[in-house]
Amino acid sequence: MQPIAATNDFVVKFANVNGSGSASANELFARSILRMGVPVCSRNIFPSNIQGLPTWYEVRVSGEGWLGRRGGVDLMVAMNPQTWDKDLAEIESGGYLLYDSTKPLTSQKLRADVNLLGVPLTQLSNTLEGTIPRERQLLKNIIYLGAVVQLLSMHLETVQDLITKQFKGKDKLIKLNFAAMKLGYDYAAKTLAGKCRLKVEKADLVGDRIFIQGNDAAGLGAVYGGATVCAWYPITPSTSLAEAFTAHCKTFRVDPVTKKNNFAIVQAEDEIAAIGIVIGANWNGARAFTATSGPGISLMQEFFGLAYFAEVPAVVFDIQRGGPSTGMPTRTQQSDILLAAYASHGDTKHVLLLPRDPHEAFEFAAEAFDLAERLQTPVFVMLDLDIGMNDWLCEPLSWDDSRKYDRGKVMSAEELEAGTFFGRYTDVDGDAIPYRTLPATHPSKGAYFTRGSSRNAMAKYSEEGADYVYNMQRLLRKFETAKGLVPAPLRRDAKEKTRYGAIFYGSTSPALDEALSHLEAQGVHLNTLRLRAFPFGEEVVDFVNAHDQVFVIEQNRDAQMQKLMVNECAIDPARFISILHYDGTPITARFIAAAIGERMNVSKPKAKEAAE
Amino acid sequence: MQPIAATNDFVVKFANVNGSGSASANELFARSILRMGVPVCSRNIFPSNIQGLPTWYEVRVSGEGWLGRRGGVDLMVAMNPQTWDKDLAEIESGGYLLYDSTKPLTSQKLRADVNLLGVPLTQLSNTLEGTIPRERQLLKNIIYLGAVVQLLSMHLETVQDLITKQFKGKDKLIKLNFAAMKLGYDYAAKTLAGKCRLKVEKADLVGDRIFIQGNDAAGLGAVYGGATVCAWYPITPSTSLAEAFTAHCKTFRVDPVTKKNNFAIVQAEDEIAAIGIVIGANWNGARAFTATSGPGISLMQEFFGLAYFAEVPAVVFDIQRGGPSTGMPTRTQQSDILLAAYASHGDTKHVLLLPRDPHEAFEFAAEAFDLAERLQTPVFVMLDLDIGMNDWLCEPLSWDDSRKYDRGKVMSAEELEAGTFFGRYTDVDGDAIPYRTLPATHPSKGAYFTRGSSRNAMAKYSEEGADYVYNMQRLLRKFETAKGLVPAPLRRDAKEKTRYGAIFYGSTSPALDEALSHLEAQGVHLNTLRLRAFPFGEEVVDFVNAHDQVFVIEQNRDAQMQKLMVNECAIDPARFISILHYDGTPITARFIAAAIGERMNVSKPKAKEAAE
Amino acid sequence: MTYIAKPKLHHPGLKPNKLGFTHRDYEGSISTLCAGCGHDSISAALIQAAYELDIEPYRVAKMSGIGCSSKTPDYFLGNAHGFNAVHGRMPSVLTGANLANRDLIYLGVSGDGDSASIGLGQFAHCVRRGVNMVYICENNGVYGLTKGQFSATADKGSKSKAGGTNSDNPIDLVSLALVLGATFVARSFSGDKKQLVPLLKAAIAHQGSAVIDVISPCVQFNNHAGSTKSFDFVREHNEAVNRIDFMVDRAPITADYAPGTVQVVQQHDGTYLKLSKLHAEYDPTDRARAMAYLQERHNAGEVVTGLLYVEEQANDLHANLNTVAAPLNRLGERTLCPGSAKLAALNDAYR
Amino acid sequence: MTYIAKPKLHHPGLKPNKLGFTHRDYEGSISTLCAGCGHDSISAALIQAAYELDIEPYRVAKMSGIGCSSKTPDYFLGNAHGFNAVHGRMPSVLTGANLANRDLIYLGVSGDGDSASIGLGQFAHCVRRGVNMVYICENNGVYGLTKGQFSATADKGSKSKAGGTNSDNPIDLVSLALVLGATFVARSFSGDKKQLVPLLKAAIAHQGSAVIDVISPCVQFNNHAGSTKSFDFVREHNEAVNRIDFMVDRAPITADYAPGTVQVVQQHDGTYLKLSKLHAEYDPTDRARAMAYLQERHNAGEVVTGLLYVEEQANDLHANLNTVAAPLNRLGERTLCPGSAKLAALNDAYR
Ligand SMILES: Cc1ncc(C[n+]2csc(CCOP(=O)(O)OP(=O)(O)O)c2C)c(N)n1
Ligand SMILES: Cc1ncc(C[n+]2csc(CCOP(=O)(O)OP(=O)(O)O)c2C)c(N)n1
Ligand code: SF4
Ligand code: SF4
Ligand SMILES: [Mg+2]
Ligand SMILES: [Mg+2]
Repeated sequence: MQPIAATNDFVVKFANVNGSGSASANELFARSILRMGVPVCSRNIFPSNIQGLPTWYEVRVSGEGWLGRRGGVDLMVAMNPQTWDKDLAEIESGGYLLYDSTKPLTSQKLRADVNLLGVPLTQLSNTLEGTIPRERQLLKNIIYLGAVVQLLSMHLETVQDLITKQFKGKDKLIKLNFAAMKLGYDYAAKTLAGKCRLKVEKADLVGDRIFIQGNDAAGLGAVYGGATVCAWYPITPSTSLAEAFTAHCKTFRVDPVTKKNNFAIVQAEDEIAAIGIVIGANWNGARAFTATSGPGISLMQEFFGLAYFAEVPAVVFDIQRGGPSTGMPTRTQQSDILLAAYASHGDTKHVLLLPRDPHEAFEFAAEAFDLAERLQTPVFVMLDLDIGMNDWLCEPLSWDDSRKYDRGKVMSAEELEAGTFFGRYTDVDGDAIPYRTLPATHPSKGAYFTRGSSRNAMAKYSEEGADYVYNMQRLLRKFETAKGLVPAPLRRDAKEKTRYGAIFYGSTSPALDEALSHLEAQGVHLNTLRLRAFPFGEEVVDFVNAHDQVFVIEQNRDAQMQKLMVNECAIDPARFISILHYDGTPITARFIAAAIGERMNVSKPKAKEAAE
Repeated sequence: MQPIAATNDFVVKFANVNGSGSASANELFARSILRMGVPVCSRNIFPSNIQGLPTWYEVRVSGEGWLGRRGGVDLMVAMNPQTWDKDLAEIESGGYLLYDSTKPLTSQKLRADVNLLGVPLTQLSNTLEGTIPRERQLLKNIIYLGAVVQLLSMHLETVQDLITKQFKGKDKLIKLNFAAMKLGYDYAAKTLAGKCRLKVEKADLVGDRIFIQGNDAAGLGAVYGGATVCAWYPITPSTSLAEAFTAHCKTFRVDPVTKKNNFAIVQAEDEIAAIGIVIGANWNGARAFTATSGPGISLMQEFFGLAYFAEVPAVVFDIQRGGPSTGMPTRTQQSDILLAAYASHGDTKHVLLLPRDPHEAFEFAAEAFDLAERLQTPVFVMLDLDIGMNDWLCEPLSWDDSRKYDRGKVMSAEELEAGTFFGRYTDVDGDAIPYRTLPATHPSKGAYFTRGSSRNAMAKYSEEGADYVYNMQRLLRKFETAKGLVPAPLRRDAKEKTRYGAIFYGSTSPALDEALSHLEAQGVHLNTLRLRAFPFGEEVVDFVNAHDQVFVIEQNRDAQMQKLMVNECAIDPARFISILHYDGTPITARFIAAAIGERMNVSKPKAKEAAE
Repeated sequence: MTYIAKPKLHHPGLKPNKLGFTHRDYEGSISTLCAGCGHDSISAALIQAAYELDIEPYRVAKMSGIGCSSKTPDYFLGNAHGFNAVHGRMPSVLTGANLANRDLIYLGVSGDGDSASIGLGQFAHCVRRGVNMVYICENNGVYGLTKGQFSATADKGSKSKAGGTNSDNPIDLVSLALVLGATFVARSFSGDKKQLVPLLKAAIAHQGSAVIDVISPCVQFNNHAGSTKSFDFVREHNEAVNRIDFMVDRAPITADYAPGTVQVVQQHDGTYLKLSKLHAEYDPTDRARAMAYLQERHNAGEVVTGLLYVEEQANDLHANLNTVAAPLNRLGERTLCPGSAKLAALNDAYR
Repeated sequence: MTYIAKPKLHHPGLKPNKLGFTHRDYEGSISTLCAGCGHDSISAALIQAAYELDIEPYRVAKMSGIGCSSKTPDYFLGNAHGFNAVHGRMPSVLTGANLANRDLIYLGVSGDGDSASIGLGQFAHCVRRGVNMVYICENNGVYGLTKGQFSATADKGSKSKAGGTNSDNPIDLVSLALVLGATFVARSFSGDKKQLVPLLKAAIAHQGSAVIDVISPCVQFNNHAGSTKSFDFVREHNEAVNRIDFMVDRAPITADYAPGTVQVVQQHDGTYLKLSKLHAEYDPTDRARAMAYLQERHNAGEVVTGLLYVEEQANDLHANLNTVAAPLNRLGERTLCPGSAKLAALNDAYR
């Protein structure tokens, strides 16, 4: 069996135990490769637990620049005995397994077509002087990193630079880490020379791109978008968004003179209180948001209905995870689409934004506040765990300083004083968006009573059917207006003319890009439309009409986005073929290519992953 | 202008102020007509307020037996100055207006084509000896009742019998009411003779039917269905269901010997606690339910997801009212369909039952508990304010004593003791329904841990994609099984062959029946399918395929049931035409006939009511 | 631009306050509550308190939940914005509003069902955060708007109009507020305007979480014999521990009062409250003893009213969050948006 | 049919209890919590208590919410059913389970975030209804499972591992339970098994709402200096008011003890608790004074532990609801369904 030989195109997976401090060593590995100018994408697969359970870190090295998960593993660093069998099974035929050879392999399963790379990590770590057991435990991670760096012919210096940067000032730590690195590196050089044919070769393929997590970027986007109030309740995978907002506020929003905060962040007692605070703050003219995940979206339902019906702005980040119920808290999915789009009882529709990566997460985060205030309604930014909690290689963040916040239709004291007509729910401009006033704007004009019960155009309580219907129909027209304001879907046509199309959104994007090229290589051509928001504009209908069959690729069980398109665009479901991936792991190019290929009768082994 | 002349076919509407005690007098009127063997349907239109705001009671007298609202009013009893203009406007040309003529009409609007029937109610009431003002206020209602009874040539005795029955034992009250009745009756006889050409004529058209509210019937159904635990939180229009259950339990469920209760009813602190109690009780083997309305359904979302995913039975009555948010708490709508069907985050689907009237409310209430335990999932009984809080004339309630409760797949101690295999989430029978055990069934076998997070078939916590997918796909198959268990839709074909169909459900039924006959009279023929449950069986697809165009008649803005059919049956939306009525008043035959007629180009004035 | 509201022209009869507003400038639309409902008296007391404090009517935000009580903000201060949120969730909406603009006066009006049943959690957390507000619970022991079911404040053994008896332990919002660290806690009675108005004024002056539990009988569903929230019952069992005589900006001279009969408390905003002690031993600055006292008197069947606790140096949520003095909703783009240069620098950190 | 569980065969070493069960029969699956987590000690104490009380392991229902603490029911009493509900909602699920079958022992295991933050409302209402249960809050002052944010029980001024300071008032579940009418209230420390086990036994014997707040340090996120929930802090500030020496079925003779050093309390189920007083003046049957005492000592920086309050004649929810003695989940069709004849009669009433 030929050992796999590959340069700048392979997958390394680290199998660890959580709480063992492997994270920083693994991330160091990924960043070092980026420093060498080679694109990587990394994914952290962690348990809903704090210490002692399996965790994996998967790094895909791709000179071609593919950033989605590929599937399969070429080099497995197996540091977790609990998952040995599973990890072994995942390795590609001809792949490599690096393990701690301090104790001889006895009971463990092995595979003839997998090349063993033994490194006596424990033994080596014991040679590190002046260290306590806990430290040696941690340094083991650096030792295997050293070995891997050597095996993949990476630059030791690059890694060392990063270490120096990371522990700036802590010289003792730096020395210790260097020593550990060297132990692994030298051992590999001495005893495993030539055993591994995977190689990282310096290149210039990364450009000015940045390596950032979606939640971090979105939190920063909220700062740039002018959010001043954040109310949240901890829940994986959304917690890091609120924490990022907090950190960025401390950097950018503390008054240099008074040292006072130009922001207010409240960790609420639960999600219901969080959204209540957000609605109260927006009602009172502050840009406010919350970040949560599925369970929070369920709990906030009643408040979403209030904001929709009373027309109060609100921004909600939904970092989707595996549902239903507590589900898979540390796995990714796109399964809150329908609940968010039709949130709350009664007839409602809500605006959704669908960023494809951290770069768009930043942009849409800022954009969301303009939309919420312009439309006076909740706006959901639909992220997921894959974008939110993994470092993605993406375009640098940018901001146009000439850009002004759109605060929407808010009546000023001057206008009121001048006697400009004000009827809170009156459609003055024909776009179905009414004017609002903020509390205490004017002593005697513009005050009104906000309520979730039926009212007339002047905001007076009313049980008249006609008044109710007026507002409900205006809300529908307002949603029509929204179509012209939200980010339009992006169409990309195949090299060759085709009758087949594919629609996708969010974190599926990188895997899909790659899948397309695989399919193209097999002569399968697809035009694509990437959805970026709901409500859908005409582009969706046009795209579907322009093709006989349209694949809809989603990371949920029930084809939720497809249902939404059918419902809202009156499209014949027969036009759609759903490609669904929902086992909680990020969708892969292999899966998409196989699933589409299969349906287009391209012979290709079906991917392992679970799906319909 | 000819005064309207009609026998056993007209609409009387009483316009009152709430808290003025008119309710019992008005109901007396309706029941008296039933006693005369003439069918009536009545609807109570009341405000979200306790005292001083407008309230109406509309009685339709229909010898033909139409039980839906007709629309329009032939005789208006205008007891509320606040709404005089609105009430006047609603009267059919040639109709009648009965008012308190104690003071002469001065400022009030009038209509040339409306016949005035003045009765000096206040003045007459002052002639009642030995009464205090508050009593006289109440007796005014009886006085106008007396007048109406005379004007419609009804039997005074019939009404008197009912009064005697109602105040059994309270002779003074009976005498007082008789006196008041007589005042109105005699005044009308003397001064309004021949002025009114509306007439109730004794007949035998009621049969053994009963006059009952849907909430009352459903509460009774829960008693018959074996519910032992009820947890609820007050909310209009569901409150009377829990109160009815309480009342019927006190009649039927108190142990004659020990005087202890064979039931437990908890008024919870909110809807979240209510559904939590219901889930806990069902988990522990008691049949438990809650009753709520839209806002409660929103709040219960998270728990619905838990029950779906952990597979715990639960019965939920949703008495739908006007949404979104607080909306129109005292108006009717069918607008929680989508939220209930797809309740909670993640991929979920839930069973809905759709009773057409109180009779079916009773049946489906009992049925719901069998389905919930058989399918181990929440079952929603979707009532609405119209069915729930209005007295409907419907078939008597019946129960087959040979019927046995279906407690579903619950393993006994004996089975466990005998070593029968038990794997909580294993599909043993191929119907995707697993077996469950109740706590403390067996000392050492059958215990398991129930959770909302992912698990394997043996109920052990698992973050394995394959385990998760196994359960999610099984849940889909379980939903397929449900299709064979829920009440099937009922098809009724038109006299003549037709390419047009109509689909409807719930409280729309009586109005639709009547609309069909109107349309038929105009040569428009429609086959109909009445949905009785979700998930939908093949019948729905077959029905749609059998017709070119299918009207879907709903009482919501967004055609929610139509969306559900399109989604779940992959039907081309183009096959459907939605007929939507959502101003909060019950849909009328006139509205349906006009809306359908219009689309079939039958010339007919469009109904006043709001719709799309 | 800030205004001093211009008083409208009025009948000569109406006496204007310092700002030139008359009583009428503090009114709202006409109440739709039942004739005689305790809640209407509380609205009247609020109007009186605002008038006497010379508040600019529009610089108030009226927040409420759902219920008859929660409808009342529509019936006072018609020139102020109001927000009738969802059931039991007013505290969070008020908190958000307060965060957005610290300069307004926040009146949170709620009912016992709204606050003690569905809203208990939000009530508790809003109070423990020290949100600067006056939280008024119009407490009638029942759900008025849904026709008279027991609420969580109904006393054990209390009878419903329908004849049922309440078997759950009551939730005493005053004790709860004390446990949760509220810095101003009082109880009053809708029927005692002389006590209620000064309490409301002191609460509005208080710069922190002020909680006032006002027993407010429901004439429709809970004013019968056997109810512990009826007018008669409260009148008979009302035990006021003190009475606020007046509130001034300078320390009043108390020398001329018999020792132990008067207590002077200074609030954070500098105002002084002069309290006449009705129970010599009661000290409204001792939280621990206040709790014990309330428990004991409640067991003795008394309804203790008055200013039950006040912390002289209270802190509010903004102080804890160290927010800027300017209302957050007034901060401009230049303050809020770090701009492109900073972003470019930041990008490097992610390479 | 009811069983007496058959003990398995065991290593001779293991000592069986009255029912012949050994310690091992009360264990569950292996904990996945961090090494040294306080919660694991509580699980151990529960196992010990159940073993010493000779409980049939399977006649217990283990209810919990979400959190590290809420995971623990998986780690004890493996033969009992468990229900890991949703976050903060265990109390309602437990209430429902209890209504369905009054014969089981209900252990409600929760965390401070689960109980005092999102779950405060349900905790309060479950307690005030007198649901017969042992409610255990494994209190570490942080959200462990979400990596160490402050929970609502974190003390004001307490420092987080990240360096932040908590500025909200803490929620003291013990004071809350007292205000809400809990009939058995205790506080303990996961590090003090000698105190905890007897308290758990007494709580299980108690026929009403028993609330035990157990300080249970989070070694991962809240065991540092500056935290008031760390092992060191609690050890240093732990002030036990009493110690349960034993629980017996007959009144113990107390003559031979120095006066004021011993207190005997009889519980509803007949058992007697013998308490050694560590604070002579502390009386665990006086709710009002208990509240004041806790408030004072808390201000003094003490962590008061022990049996803080017990009501000798407690009532539970079933007593209030007057439910039949038989578990509702065992009632058959004949008891539940009135049948067709009654329905026919009823129809007439609707004509
Ligand atoms: C989520 C939700 N549940 C239930 C209701 C129905 N509801 C309206 S008001 C109310 C109780 C009001 O009681 P309280 O707060 O004491 O006010 P009161 O009417 O007594 O003044 C209830 C249960 C609702 N509007 N929303
Ligand atoms: C509705 C909902 N919101 C948030 C979460 C995320 N979450 C899981 S556990 C937890 C807090 C647990 O804290 P605590 O109850 O103190 O338990 P501990 O881990 O400290 O023992 C949170 C916020 C969730 N699971 N569900
Ligand atoms: S029902 Fe009760 S609370 Fe509501 S308005 Fe009437 S009296 Fe007031
Ligand atoms: S994180 Fe804290 S609470 Fe959770 S298991 Fe670890 S030590 Fe225990
Ligand atoms: Mg009330
Ligand atoms: Mg905790």
